Amino acid sequence: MNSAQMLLAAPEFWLLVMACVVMVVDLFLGEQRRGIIHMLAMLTLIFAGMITLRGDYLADGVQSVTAFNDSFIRDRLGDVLKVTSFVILGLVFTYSKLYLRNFKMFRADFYTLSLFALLGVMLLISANSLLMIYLGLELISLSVYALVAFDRNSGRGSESAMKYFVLGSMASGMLLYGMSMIYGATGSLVLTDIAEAIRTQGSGDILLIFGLVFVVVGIAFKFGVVPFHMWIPDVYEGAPAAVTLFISSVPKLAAFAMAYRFLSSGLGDLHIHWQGMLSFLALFSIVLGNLAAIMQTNIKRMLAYSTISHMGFVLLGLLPGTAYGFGASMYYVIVYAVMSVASFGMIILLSSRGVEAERLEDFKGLNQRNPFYAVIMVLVMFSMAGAPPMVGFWAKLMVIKAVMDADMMWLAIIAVIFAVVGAFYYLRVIWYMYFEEPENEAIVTAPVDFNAALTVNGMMIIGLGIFSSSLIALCMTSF
Amino acid sequence: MLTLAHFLTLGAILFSLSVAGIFINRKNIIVLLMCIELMLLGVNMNFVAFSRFLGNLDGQIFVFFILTVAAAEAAIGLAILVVVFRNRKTINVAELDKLKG
Amino acid sequence: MNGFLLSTLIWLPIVGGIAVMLVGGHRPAMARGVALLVTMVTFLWSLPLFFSFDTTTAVMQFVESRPWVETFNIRYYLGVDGFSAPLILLTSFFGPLVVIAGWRSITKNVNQYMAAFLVMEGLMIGVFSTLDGLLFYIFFEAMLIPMFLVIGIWGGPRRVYATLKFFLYTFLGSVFMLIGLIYLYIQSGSWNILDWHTMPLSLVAQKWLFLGFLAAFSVKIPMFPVHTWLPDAHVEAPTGGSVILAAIMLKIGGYGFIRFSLPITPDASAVLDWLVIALSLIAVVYIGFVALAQQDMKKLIAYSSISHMGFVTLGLFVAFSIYRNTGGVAGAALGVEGAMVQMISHGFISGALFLTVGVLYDRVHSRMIKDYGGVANTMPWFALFAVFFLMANSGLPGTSGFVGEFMVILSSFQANFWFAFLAALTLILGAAYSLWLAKRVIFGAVANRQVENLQDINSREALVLGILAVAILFFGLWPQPLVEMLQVSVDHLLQHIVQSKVM
Amino acid sequence: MSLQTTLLLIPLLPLAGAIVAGIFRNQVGRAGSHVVTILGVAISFGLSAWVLYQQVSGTLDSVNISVYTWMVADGIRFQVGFLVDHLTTLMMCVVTFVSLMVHIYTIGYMREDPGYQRFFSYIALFTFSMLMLVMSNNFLQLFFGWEAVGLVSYLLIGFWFNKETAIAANLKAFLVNRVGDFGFLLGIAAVLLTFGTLDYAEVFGRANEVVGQTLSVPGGMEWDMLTFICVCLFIGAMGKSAQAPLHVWLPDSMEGPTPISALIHAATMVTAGIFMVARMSPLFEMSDVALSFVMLIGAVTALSMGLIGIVQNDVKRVIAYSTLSQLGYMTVALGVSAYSAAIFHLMTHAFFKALLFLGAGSVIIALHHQQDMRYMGGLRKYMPVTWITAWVGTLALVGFPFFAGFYSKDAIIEAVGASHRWGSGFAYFAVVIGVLITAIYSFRLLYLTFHGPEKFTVDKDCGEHPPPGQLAHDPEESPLVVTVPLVLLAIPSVFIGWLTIEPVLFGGWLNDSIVVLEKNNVLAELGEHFHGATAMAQHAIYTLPFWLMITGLIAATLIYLIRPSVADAIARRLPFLYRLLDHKYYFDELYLKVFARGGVRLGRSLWHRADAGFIDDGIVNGAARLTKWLAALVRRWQTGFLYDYAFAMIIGLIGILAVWVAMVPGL
Repeated sequence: MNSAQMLLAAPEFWLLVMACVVMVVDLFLGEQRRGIIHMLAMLTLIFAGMITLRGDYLADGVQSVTAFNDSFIRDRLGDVLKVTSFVILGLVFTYSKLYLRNFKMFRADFYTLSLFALLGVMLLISANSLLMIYLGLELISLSVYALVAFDRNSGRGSESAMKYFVLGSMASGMLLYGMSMIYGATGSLVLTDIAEAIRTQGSGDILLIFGLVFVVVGIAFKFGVVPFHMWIPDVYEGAPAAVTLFISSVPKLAAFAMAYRFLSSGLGDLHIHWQGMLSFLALFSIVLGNLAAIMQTNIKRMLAYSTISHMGFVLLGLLPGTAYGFGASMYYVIVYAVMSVASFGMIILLSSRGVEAERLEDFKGLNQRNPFYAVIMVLVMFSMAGAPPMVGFWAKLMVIKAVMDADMMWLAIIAVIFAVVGAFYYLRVIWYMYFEEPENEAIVTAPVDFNAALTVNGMMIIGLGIFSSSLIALCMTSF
Repeated sequence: MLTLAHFLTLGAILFSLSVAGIFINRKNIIVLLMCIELMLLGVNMNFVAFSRFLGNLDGQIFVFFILTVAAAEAAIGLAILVVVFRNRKTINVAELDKLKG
Repeated sequence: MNGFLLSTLIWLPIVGGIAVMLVGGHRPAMARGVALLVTMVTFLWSLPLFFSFDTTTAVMQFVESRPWVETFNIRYYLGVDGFSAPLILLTSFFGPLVVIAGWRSITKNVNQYMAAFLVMEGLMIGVFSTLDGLLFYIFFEAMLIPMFLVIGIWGGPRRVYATLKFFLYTFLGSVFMLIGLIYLYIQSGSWNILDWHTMPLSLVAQKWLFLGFLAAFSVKIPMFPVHTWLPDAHVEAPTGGSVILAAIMLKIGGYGFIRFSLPITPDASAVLDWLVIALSLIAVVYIGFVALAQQDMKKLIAYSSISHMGFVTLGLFVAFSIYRNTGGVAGAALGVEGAMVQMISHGFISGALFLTVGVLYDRVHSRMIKDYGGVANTMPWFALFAVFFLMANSGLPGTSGFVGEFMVILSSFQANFWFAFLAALTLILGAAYSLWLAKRVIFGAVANRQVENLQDINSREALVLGILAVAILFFGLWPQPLVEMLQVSVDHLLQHIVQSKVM
Repeated sequence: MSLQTTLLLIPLLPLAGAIVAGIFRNQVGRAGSHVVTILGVAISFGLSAWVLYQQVSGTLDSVNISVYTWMVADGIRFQVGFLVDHLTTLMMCVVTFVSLMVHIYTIGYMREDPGYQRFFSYIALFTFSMLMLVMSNNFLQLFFGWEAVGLVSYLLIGFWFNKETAIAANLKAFLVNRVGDFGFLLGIAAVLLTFGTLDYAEVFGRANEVVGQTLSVPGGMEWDMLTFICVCLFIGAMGKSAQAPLHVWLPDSMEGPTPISALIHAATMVTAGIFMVARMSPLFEMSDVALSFVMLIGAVTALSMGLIGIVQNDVKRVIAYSTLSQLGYMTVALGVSAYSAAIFHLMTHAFFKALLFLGAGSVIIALHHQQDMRYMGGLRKYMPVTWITAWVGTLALVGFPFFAGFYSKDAIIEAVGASHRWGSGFAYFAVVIGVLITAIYSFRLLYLTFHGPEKFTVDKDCGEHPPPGQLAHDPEESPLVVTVPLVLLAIPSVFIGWLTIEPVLFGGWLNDSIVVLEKNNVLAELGEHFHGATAMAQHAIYTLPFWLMITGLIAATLIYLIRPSVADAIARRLPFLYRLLDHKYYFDELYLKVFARGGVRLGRSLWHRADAGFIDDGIVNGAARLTKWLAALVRRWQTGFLYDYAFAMIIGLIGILAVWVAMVPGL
């Protein structure tokens, strides 16, 4: 192990150090000065971003560099996803601060656990071996289990944490089981070697297929697609809004990275098999997610089902197994993360002291209470529904094209039909905000940094839709 | 002579037992945690067996990691269990149904 | 200046809309003023489309083209021909009218109302001026958003149902078109509509594409049997919303047929023309009868719109029958031009009718026919306008309502006697529902106290209605300027669609 | 002043008057409105007369000019232009003259009406529209004028829009006319298809080239193109000229003020159909089938409508049915190719029927808007001028020798008699019997109104709205503005026939407009026996129609003047016939039930069942309900139990395993 390799992983190291620092610093801070923790966490993200963006490892023509016995890979894709994670997490922290303050939960644990989870995300993004994937995944999962139960006095929180924990552990058990099969079939843990082995020995091995099925299940659970989605609604609803905000955004990026690394770098030659599996998972997710969301009255739960359907759309992009498809998928997942933080940010905004604004009714008459926030929410909702010119439209457009590239016209048609079904519940939020009288006349306000973040977030949703070419190009050139 | 197939079968049995345990057990959360550990053991069995028969140490290293992570996982699992019990005064799986629909 | 003309027309109202929004809800007068100013400037700015328009060529004019999303070869590509230029002018013409119409009747969130209309105006102009398939779709869909809000916020009691229905219906139709557009992109590697026009396609592919386009445009226009969103939307929408919906949004469906269905899938259009024609004729006759039974003025006008738009689709698709009968396209141009004239004219007339209903609604707050009677006694000037517009609606020669119908009937007679026979029934049905409405609302003895206390239209209302009346009369007495704009483009289209694109 | 300007001014002056009186009604005031409109129409009449004079004197040929291009579409030039030949000039003069008379008369008739300016605006607008119709040189403008006069008729019938009957009548009038226009428009479309142009000159010029062309109608039919065109165009004429069975609107149109009954519903607009067929004679001549159709429709109308006139009690309705019957005469004349005779009768009829209507109006004013003849009688001593002019009009109507109506009607009867067209026997019977009937209802009207006992009482204190038959003061003769037009109309009612029969019918005055094939030319046959107008009148006593007319006169005198009880007795004896006539052959009931109510009921049922029921509630909302039901179903799967969640995952796992392991080859 030389210093060059260490440098490749510099962002991860920085984050590890800082997570520990945050943990320790908290010991010396009184209740009033907790703000410092927030500042520290934000600085961590900013510096992590700067370190990641140096990108001087990429010499001419070099696409990627590995380290730590090929377990760790540094490439453009990883950098993009990581930087996106930092940005998203920055928004998450900004939004969460208000929530944590309001709910008297402003403790450093939130930041520490989130940063550790982010570390897991980064490892997963950069993983090039089964072991690294597992470690990254578990680092995320363990942190998030704890985060879900962050509100120690909440019965719902602890219940959902328990459910998440059991199901999550089971899913990682299955993933591991699949990994063991793949290891057995190919004799290696390194994804590139696995790919090489499959290429030489062919893809007909039953062990490999078994392994693939289990791996796909593991990935599907991470995404939360049907029928491995059951945890999502309960966790989204049970966890504190700040935590849901986190769960719904950054880990999805990791899930995409994991899917890409596994399915393309490792098991690319099994494309014909996993394409079929994923197409059904995607189909079920889109259909069931959109249907179930219609009946929800709890907006967090509704967004959970919406997430399920969005993840179905992300899977659509993976189907053709081409660089274009992965690019589309990645674009979708990034866009989803942006929209998702904005929507949960709105929930946090509307939550008053000690009561989460999780009922749809809480959004009633928002336009009268504060038109600016209502506009932001309109942008978010239309974007989620996939209406142009919002960025969500481009995401849908790209994955639908990917499906059509894969010659699955039927799936494309079903997907768009259910996108329309899904539009209903997004529209319902707008309906409540604009067409109904408010239940609660209290003026909605938020701190400056919150407002700034929300504005930026909203501008991203419309701005990236109108000036869409840069982000699309970024995603496309990552593969 | 024990072949790879024997070990794999054992792993599969362990795995299936644990999976079955997770959804057949409707009483106690502790049993769920045990099932999860059992599942990891089944996986470990696979890894070690493959490692042995492939003559490649990577699998055994992986097992060490799994064991370590399993320990952490168990710790968190138990911590959550405590929280659940504190809030709900029960660790009955069938009573964890406040969140649904 | 011409280099940015279309862009300016699109973005000026949108930026103006955002500006109006930022004015804030507490300064309604300023919001109105800014909105009026912006729409007036937009209208004036659009006039070169008429005066500098070259009527001797079918190639696109006022072209702007620059790359937008290079990854997909999507371009910001604008241009107009004889089909789109009149529709853009129609749109910008209605901008100030709608603002004036909502001057007093909208009191809640004035800035948002005006902003929604301005943004919508920009987007609609975008729809008509873009030549990039995806950009078209974006404008086509984005337009729904302000309309959704307009109906939902300022609408009547069942506004939520109506606006959701409006949005979802249209959205559902248009996603099929989106799939078609993506397919075309995959096949051609380009989003350029003009490239798609010349691209060879198999008959099977064309049929699917045709059905995809049909799904989108038949909902928009709307055609039987996917028309049921329209009466609800119209009834619940505020006056301005109804006006824009009827005057311009419906035209986007017809424009879509002209820009997409006919030239991109000519062979499929030729094979499936019976479907469109049958639905059009059903629209004319069946919807005519349904309109007769309406009790709600706005609903009646909405149904009448559906019936009139049947002429548009009929006129566009009789060309194939004529070609089959005679081997030439003589007489077909009359149908296509008639369809276009009908669209423009219906824009004026339906807009005017919704404005007249709006005038009554502002005073009595009812749209039900039975709440009126003898309005002419208390509002003579209003009655003059209303009867004139209703007459125009029933296709009286000398008004623009006659021209399009006349041309389409003439053309469809060349295709098939029965087409013309059924289409001409509108002469009777259209007069029946229009004039029966006049009888029950305008004429008769004063029906109740509310009618007795009605005030005649004020100068603001008279201005709006008067401008529309002049426009209707003008194009009725002299449609030549409009037809002249169309002529070359129509000929070009017809030459194009009778040539098979099958490889 | 160039010819083009002159011709433009003729229609545009009334239009200008209409606009001034209508839009600036408050600025110009009551007097201003009638001054401008009368001025406009008067100049228009003067110019028309000048054109006529020039044509009579031979300094002016028929003129065909284009005013502007309406549009050029698909290579077809649609124009607005004037074709001023002898036929047109004749019509122009009739229209502007009658219109002028009516304008003047209106000053008196509408004196107290609050809608004074509006009325003048409308009738001036009507004059414009009618002139556009008759002066047109193409089908498009013809249709424009056609519909425009319909519009004004609609507005004028419903002039008193507070009267429920009036606004029902105007709706009915417009819709029935639209039924005719429906055919008319199809006819125009067929013309365009056949000739590729809508210009009269070109169409007529090529009419004989298209003989034998057929129209393929899907459904396996081949129709003769010219017959189709002619029948379709004639359907339009049936609507406008109120031929059975599209006649139902005309009697109801009497709800409008009397001046317009005279102008529109007697003298001019309703004769537009006659004019149109005459104008289209080059086409109609090519189709014997169409001409037979025209003739039979006319014959039926002439006979049946006259019969109804006998039993009506409303003075205006009697005249209206008389108009229907006379229009039937004109139509019959068209059908036997005696176009000139039809136009001739049109002209004479315009004068004497306008006169009769205005006379009736004068009576109505005197009796304070009482129109029921059962409350009249004995008015001759109160209103001598009206009485005398009414007699003139009646004599003209029944065809008393030397009066205008005699010449025109007799020419028609003779022409029908001379015709060999299929069905002309029936037509001849109808027109001859019609003479008797005409005489009966005409003299009945005269007697009941002006002669016999007074059936009204004068009561000074009967209040603002007296019951029928009561008046606050004695009836008085109408003012000069009313009586002068009566007199001015009475003069041509007497002399115009005697003066013009020779040039119009036999002198070839209309030869530049009307084409008659040699084999159809019945008028030429008559012309051989024509030895001057005076001789013709003298010869009348040797003809059947004259004696039928005298029979009618005697019968009417006996029944209505001498023994009024006879009428009731006859009605009692023939209850079926009486009821049939009283209900006007039940046409109204039938139409109301089948078309009006039926249409609305059909619409309602389509709306409720198909539109709102099936499509909207069934499919659209049904899809929403289905989605909701599915959503509820799906939602129930999320039970909240951990083991169910785990179970779902395992099912998913096993499902994928099962499918894919089964798919792998070699297993």
